Amino acid sequence: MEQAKITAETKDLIQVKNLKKYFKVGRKSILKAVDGVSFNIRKGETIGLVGESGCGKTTCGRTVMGLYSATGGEVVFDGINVHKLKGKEKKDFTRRAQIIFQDPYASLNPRMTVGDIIASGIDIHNLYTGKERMDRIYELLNLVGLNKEHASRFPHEFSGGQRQRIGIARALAMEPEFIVCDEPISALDVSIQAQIVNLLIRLQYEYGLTYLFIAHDLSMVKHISDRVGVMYLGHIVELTSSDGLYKKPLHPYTQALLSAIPEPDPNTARSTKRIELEGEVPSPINPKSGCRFASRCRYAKPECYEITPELKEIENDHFTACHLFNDVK
Amino acid sequence: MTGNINSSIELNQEKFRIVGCENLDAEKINRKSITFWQDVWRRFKSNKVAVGAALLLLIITLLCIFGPYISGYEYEVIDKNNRNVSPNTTYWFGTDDMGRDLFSRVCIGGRISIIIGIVCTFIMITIGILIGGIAGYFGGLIDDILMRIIEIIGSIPRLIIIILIQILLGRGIFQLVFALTIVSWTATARLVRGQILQLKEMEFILAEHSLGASPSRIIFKHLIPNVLGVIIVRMTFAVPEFIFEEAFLSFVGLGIQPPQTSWGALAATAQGNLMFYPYQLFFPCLFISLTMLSFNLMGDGLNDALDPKLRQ
Amino acid sequence: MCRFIFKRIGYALLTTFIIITLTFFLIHSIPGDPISPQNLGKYLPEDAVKAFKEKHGLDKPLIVQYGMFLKRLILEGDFGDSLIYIGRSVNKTIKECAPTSAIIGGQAIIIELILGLLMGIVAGFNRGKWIDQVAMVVVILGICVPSFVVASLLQYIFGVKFNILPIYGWGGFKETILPSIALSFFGIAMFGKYMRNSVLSVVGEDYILTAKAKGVSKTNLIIKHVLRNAIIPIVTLFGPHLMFIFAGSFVIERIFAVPGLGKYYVDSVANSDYTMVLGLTILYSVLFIFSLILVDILYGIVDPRIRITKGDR
Amino acid sequence: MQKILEVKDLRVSFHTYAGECQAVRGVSFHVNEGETLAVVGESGCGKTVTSKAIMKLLPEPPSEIKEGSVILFKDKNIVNMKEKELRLLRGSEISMIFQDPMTSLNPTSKTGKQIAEGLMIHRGMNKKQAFEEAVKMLETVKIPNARKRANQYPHEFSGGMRQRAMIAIALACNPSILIADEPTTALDVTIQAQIMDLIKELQKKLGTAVILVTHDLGVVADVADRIQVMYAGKIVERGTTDEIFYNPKHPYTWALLRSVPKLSTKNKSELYSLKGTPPDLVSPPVGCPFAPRCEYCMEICEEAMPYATEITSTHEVSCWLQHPMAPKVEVPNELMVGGEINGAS
Repeated sequence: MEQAKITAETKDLIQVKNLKKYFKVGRKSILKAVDGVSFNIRKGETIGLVGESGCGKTTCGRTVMGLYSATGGEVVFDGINVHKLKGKEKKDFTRRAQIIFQDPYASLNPRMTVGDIIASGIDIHNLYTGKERMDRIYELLNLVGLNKEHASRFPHEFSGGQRQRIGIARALAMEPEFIVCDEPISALDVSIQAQIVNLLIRLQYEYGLTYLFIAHDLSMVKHISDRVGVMYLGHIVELTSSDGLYKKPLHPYTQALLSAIPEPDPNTARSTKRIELEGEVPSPINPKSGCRFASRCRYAKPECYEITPELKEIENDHFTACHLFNDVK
Repeated sequence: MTGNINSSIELNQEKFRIVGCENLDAEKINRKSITFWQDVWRRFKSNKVAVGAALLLLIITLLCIFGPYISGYEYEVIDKNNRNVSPNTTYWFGTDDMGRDLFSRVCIGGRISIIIGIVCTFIMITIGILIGGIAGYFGGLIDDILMRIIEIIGSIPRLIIIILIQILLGRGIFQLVFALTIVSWTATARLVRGQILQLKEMEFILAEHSLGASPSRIIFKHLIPNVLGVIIVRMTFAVPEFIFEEAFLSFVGLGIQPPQTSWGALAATAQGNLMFYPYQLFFPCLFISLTMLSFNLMGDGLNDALDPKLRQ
Repeated sequence: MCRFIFKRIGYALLTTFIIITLTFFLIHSIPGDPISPQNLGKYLPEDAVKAFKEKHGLDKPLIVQYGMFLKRLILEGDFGDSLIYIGRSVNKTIKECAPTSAIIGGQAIIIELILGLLMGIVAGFNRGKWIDQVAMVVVILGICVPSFVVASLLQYIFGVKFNILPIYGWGGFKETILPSIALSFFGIAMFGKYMRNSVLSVVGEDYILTAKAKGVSKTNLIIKHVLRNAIIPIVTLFGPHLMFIFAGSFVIERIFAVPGLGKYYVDSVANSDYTMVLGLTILYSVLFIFSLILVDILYGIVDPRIRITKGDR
Repeated sequence: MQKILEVKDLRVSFHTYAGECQAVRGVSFHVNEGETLAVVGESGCGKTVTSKAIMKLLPEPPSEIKEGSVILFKDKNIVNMKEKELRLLRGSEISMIFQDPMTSLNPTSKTGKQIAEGLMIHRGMNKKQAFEEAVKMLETVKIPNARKRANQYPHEFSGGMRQRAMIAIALACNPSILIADEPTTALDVTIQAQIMDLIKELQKKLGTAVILVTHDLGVVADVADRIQVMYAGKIVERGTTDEIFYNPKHPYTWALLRSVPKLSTKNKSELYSLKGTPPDLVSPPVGCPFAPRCEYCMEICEEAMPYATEITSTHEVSCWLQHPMAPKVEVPNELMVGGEINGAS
């Protein structure tokens, strides 16, 4: 199976423009989980979003889906502003965009049978009833590698990987065009992770799905994504094709992140020298102005602490937000 | 590791043919499929103490319902010739200082005690679920206001409110129920609110939102079934608490008023005769204690059976 | 931390004020005249009643009475006079009876803490062994058997059967023994139960494993690591438990004929002595509210995590 | 090299309500002075149980170290040691760091005090000396403002910092063995790199032997001298790091290596994935536990447990494919990618 090549000319399915999502913490503090993020998702592509815990990638995914209301900016899905939808339009939108969650234990209602869980979307939108509904459930189970008998069972009887596949089947029931995969593999064992990733790739080929794939594991994200965005404290610091990112990371944070990934190959591991990052990710509550990464950056200049760098195209389809590249172009 | 292999197995070339794992159904689940409640029931059944407590409770309830008909004595009939009779074959629990049959009185008193316990629990749970549910589900300002009210009620000693209400509305069974329930719902409301807040953030609720589910579907299909277990446990513990409080109030003379009686009221009357007729105190006390005991043990059993940590 | 305490005290004062107001109007909205020919009035000549009413401002409008009451309460700390016992002020009653109740309550709390916590600790560390099972039986009995049953039982055993301890009245230390034990019975069970659970959950924590991996001796492990952490949730129980002590004293003092506040309170409710009820209600509420603050402060002391989040940040 | 720890036929069971769960089923291995031994496997394979059993830190009941198990440390059997002897050992000779730094420090005790505690027990220091030493340890693990930090509670530390403090506690008395049980699983990649580098550096400096328990082969490649792969309570393969990565023999090792995408693998190509789940150890299979998921499964695999075959003096594998009667199976292609694999020996 080969997929149609996705290039910069491919039509955008989603445009995220200067998206912001703040949370109030206590009386005065504001947690800026997502703080002015812009990117586009082309039809049929997988865009990966990586970053360490607390960088806002999950919030970003949920806000794109419309699960959280945006503090600022907009998400345009095929010409529709997701955050302006009301009532029936909003309900209709859920048929086009779906989400898969991280925790295979918390994402399924323990009191419902697997069949009913998968049929949730079907029931809410009254897509099928009676025998047709059951057939659809069986079909979906089959699609994710489970069988008929599983429909009458309860989530606690399944392993983590199986539960994650049930979650995928629930999303697929709506026949969506776009799926946000919110760390779908983080909670799973290595060998099971591969199962899920393979399934997602297969489904993309078969149904022409578009993914927003969120994870902290850069090697998996690189594997499944066409393009990857690197997030740091609510900002996207670099956005480019996954090969480009791997071969020529521009932002100092991306460089450090890539070099921190343990390579399962002793010779490579021994020969490469790591770029070590000092300290830890600062708190996203009331962040300072300027580049968020400045405090840990080896190349930080005075201006980095003052002015927030813009995400701009340095090379063809390779964006980064860093003052080091101010002179380029 | 370099141990001998089982010598009974004969090694031949045939055994070394690769068959692979294709024929194996990797997704097969061998255990029998059971629903959550079947599982709870199975675990509850295996808890002998809890089942025993439930049986005991059944016996006490039946006794309270049918007891007076068996003994053949009316509970309020005064018999001057048979005052303070010790327990014997005619008067199973003896008689009181007015010659009334204690067995019948304990049964009738038990009816009142248990009815108060159950009625109060239902009222309390209903109010608690409603208010806790509203606070938890809607959050924001409504939640803030409701929680402040709960906080204020919680900072006044409960018994004092009950007593004040009794002073204000007079004494009687309805006033008592009202007084008992008006202060008790706060704990349930807190519990339900906490549960709802926790559930609301769970990913399966988010998933429902992303599927476009209506609030009523989320409430009735997801939230309520998931808090039900906690509520049932809360109910089993609430009944004895109310029975205890009623007994307590009746004991100090602020609860059930004569000619009606309850276990607490019976104990209060008998308290004065403790030196001479301890049996008059013994029976109502025994019944209160046994009822509380069985409700508590049953609640413990249910709690264990419903504990999600023991599942999987 | 200081700001937090001040805030709490502010809230507490507000709550107290609400309670005073609420109780005052509730009690004064009770239908009927506090002194009428139906009750106290029948023993008194008409002008005496009138004089009494004038003296206590009972002939004035309610809101004026409220103002007067509040003024006296705040400026002089005076709760007013009893309506039933002429010449007996509420303050005097409190002064005479409070120490009695405090002795019994205090002794009960000491017994509860010592026996309850000890039982919980021993049971927690010997989970599943016979000593744990015995403790669990004690716990379930303590929770299920009402205090008046325990009190009667104690009276029967120590007073009637063996006749070693006085079962009525008030005087020396001897008279306080049975009431204190009866009052503490529930608390022993409750503290025992929660301490056991708390110990069990702390023992399962990772940092206990860390301490073990350091080679900490068993006694040090128990004292420095387990108990220090296990006591934290117990502190929160303390406030609400005080309510049980108050309520328990109502019954216990009655059964043992101890002249304490609880007995007076119940009596004044039964006799419709409204000023007395009002005064004692306020006293109990204030005691309770401020003990809750004390618990909060105590909690901040035992748990360093609270100290920081509430204060510095 | 001197053997410092030797484990022989270790069996550990847990008594659960479903029955006896045999978490570790006859594991034997040794640790040399100053080396890093990695124990790799997926969740539930018994790797953590093994590591805790070495220090006898498993709660008994429900766990039970079975009769016949031997853990020799400096010629003494830890299994038979009394509580008192164990205490002298723990923290001074063998110490341990745990997976979750958020829960493994005592929340009500100052960090400095927690480090000092071990020093006071094993080094006979007084409070003041121990505290000074603790400050030095915090400096050693590269925590800035060590003196101020020593007076803070764990909740004032970030995750990475707490794990550093844990390392300080573990290494305070200069033990000869450090057991690191998934020390970086709960941390972010960049922090993980910091912590692993720190462990490596301190190990070199202090000459401590490290038993690194992890599920992540990537972490292991960099630091381990030897690796043993565990599955369903048994060691299925062991060897030097190069042997495991470049000449793996067990199908499970292959599977582990194949299912991780390398940064160099082609995008969106199908990853190798294992079917099914590990066996239930309440009733473990008679034969090879991996047989049901193994694509090279033979009849014999389901009937009898394979024995360990020595490939080199350091490389051992328990698989029926090594039997002379078994068909020759080639190492899967994608494992050859580096081109550095020198074929089967």
